[in-house]
Amino acid sequence: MQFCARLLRRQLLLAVRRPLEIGNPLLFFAMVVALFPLGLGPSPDTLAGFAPGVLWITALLSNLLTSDGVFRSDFEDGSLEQLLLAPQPLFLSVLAYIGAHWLTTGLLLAVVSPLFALMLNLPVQGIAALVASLLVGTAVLSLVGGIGAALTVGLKRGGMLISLLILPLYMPVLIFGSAAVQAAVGGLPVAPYLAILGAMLCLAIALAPLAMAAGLRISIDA
Amino acid sequence: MWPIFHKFGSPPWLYAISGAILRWLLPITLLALVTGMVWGLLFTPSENVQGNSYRIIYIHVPAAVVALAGYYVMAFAGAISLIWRMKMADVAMKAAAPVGAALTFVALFTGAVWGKPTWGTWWVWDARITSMLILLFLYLGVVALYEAFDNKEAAGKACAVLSLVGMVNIPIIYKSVDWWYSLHQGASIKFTGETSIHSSMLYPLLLMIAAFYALFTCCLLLNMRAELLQREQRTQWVRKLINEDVVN
Amino acid sequence: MPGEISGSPVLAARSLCLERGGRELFRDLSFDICGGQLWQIEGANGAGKTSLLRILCGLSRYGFGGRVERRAPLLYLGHQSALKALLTPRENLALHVSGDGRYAGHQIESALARVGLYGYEDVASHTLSAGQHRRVNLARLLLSDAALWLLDEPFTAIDKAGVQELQALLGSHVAGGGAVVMTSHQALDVPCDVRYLNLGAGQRA
Amino acid sequence: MYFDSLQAALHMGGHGFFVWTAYAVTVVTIAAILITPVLRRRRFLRQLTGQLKRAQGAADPSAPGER
Repeated sequence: MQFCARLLRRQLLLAVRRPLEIGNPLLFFAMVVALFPLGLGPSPDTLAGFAPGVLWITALLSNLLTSDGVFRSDFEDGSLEQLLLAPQPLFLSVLAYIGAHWLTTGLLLAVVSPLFALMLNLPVQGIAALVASLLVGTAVLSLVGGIGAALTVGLKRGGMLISLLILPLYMPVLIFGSAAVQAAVGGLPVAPYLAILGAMLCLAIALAPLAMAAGLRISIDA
Repeated sequence: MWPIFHKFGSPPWLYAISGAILRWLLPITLLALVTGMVWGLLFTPSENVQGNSYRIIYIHVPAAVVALAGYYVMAFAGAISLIWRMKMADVAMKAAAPVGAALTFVALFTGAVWGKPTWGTWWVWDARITSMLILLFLYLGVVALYEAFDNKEAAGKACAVLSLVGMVNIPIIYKSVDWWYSLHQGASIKFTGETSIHSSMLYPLLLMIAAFYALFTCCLLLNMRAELLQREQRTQWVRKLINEDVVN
Repeated sequence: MPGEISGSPVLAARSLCLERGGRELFRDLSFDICGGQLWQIEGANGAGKTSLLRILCGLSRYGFGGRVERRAPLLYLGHQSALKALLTPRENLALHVSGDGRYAGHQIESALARVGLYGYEDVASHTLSAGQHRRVNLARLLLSDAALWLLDEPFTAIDKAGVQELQALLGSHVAGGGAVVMTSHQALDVPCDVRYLNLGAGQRA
Repeated sequence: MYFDSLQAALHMGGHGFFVWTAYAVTVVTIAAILITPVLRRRRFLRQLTGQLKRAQGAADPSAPGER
């Protein structure tokens, strides 16, 4: 575990050294949210109707945008090969990579999302549910995105392929995530949706690293 | 390890046995398909509610059922190739993917065409049709990933991992789409009331489902034979095979 | 194949065969690597030297026949320098992904000094030259206590003095009971005797 | 037969167009997935046979048969 902590510190240090890169998903989130009023018309009540779905889909897309690069930089300079040769179990080390990715993207998205919720005129009672569902949901998205990243890291033109591979796996998270926010807006209890998201998170934490470890070994060997 | 399991792994034996199976399975499949279609199209009474458009059930439901089963076959073959490192399972997985994708497309197209007369719109976001669409994306994901790798050995392993991940996710996707459909649709109108189907309509449906399963097996074996030749082209048994072909 | 066992076999390879792009690179290659031995893998370009090294260290697990048994921790240095340009040499070594273990600050400094990077410890790596990148990678040889070293062309981009020093290091490692398997196009003058594994011989189209 | 005439079978009370297009697409797809592997295998065999002949031809130029 102590090796995981060191890996996590390394990844966060790398992310901090390039602060602009942390800003990319947030800027992407802001811009896409700004697109929707232009497309759907400025009237507040139509926007309020679409707000939960729009916010969640934008968060999902910005997560997808960044998940491709999780292993790529280490693959290019050879550190990934060293990681595979480390005596520590690979699927724990991979969790450190995904944890760092989540901290630099998912967490920040959740923290910033109330601002965009207000821009889209989301009723105030929905904001707490939005932040909670985003916190749990983006963790699941990062884990599943990691699988796609591990499988396509060795490919020269893997960028577009990763979205085809993992978007179908993102859909259940989107369904329950936006449903949670819609329930909060409608005054219904949010707990069951968050519970299901939590269950997905547990499943993802248990199974995704195994697939990632296998994917990395295959990509390195190709 | 059981001897039969390993014998199944040797390419020439598999090539010969698949040829033998196909020789009698292919005609049976074609016969079953033709009789099922003619029976369903022309000889069953029309349904009181939907009139004759329900006849599409005879190709929509079997295609959907076999497409889903095909994904599990592919994932299972992938698991075998990953765990026991058997090349033949890898070939079976590679062969199953395009056939499954084609059947999913058939299920989707017939579902959409069926929606027009009964629902008035070409595309209905019905729970099962949407899950079928996601299944098609999963299939295309596997096929695209296989093509993206240059080294075919690694491609097979990567697709095995992806199909296993997909297999774990299919029940989640189906349940969440069903749940999503019931949330927004209020009372969920059953698209095709399978259980309440009249016996005279049920028999052709069962025949068609069996015919589609047989069709899937035939296509799988045919694809495997073609794939086997390509992968084993430098071996002796392929050369011997060619010489026999050249001679006769 | 050399039979006498001077130390316990650190690595045992049995009937390795590899085929790439229709060409048979090597077939039925079996050998034991024991402590106190230095192996140099020779062969023309494309003879499969790097592939053999990757098979020995366990990076490639599919696509080749035969078995490899590794009985000691190993250190593999590939073509790439496995160095993060954003981190300083000190951080690169302290937080290295190969999971050897916690290196104390002074260990890192002495290792970097011995590979001629004294004073560069806290300079951002992207300002260093490619040769210096590889030297940071070589510093890991001093830090790690792995018995078996698998080095892929360690002399590339290293100047004359560095090559001399590295050869001395290899000699002392082998003398201390460690084992080295390396690929290189340069002739080695190393204090210990060198065993050659020629892949050219094994290559039958 | 349920329908009294061919014309009625084609018309199917207004739904004929949809039913028949659905069946047509299904039959075409089934034919495609059955035939493509056979064609692929046959084309590959032909190509391999040619390769082998050329290899034999190169090995002993005295071999009979067209060059």
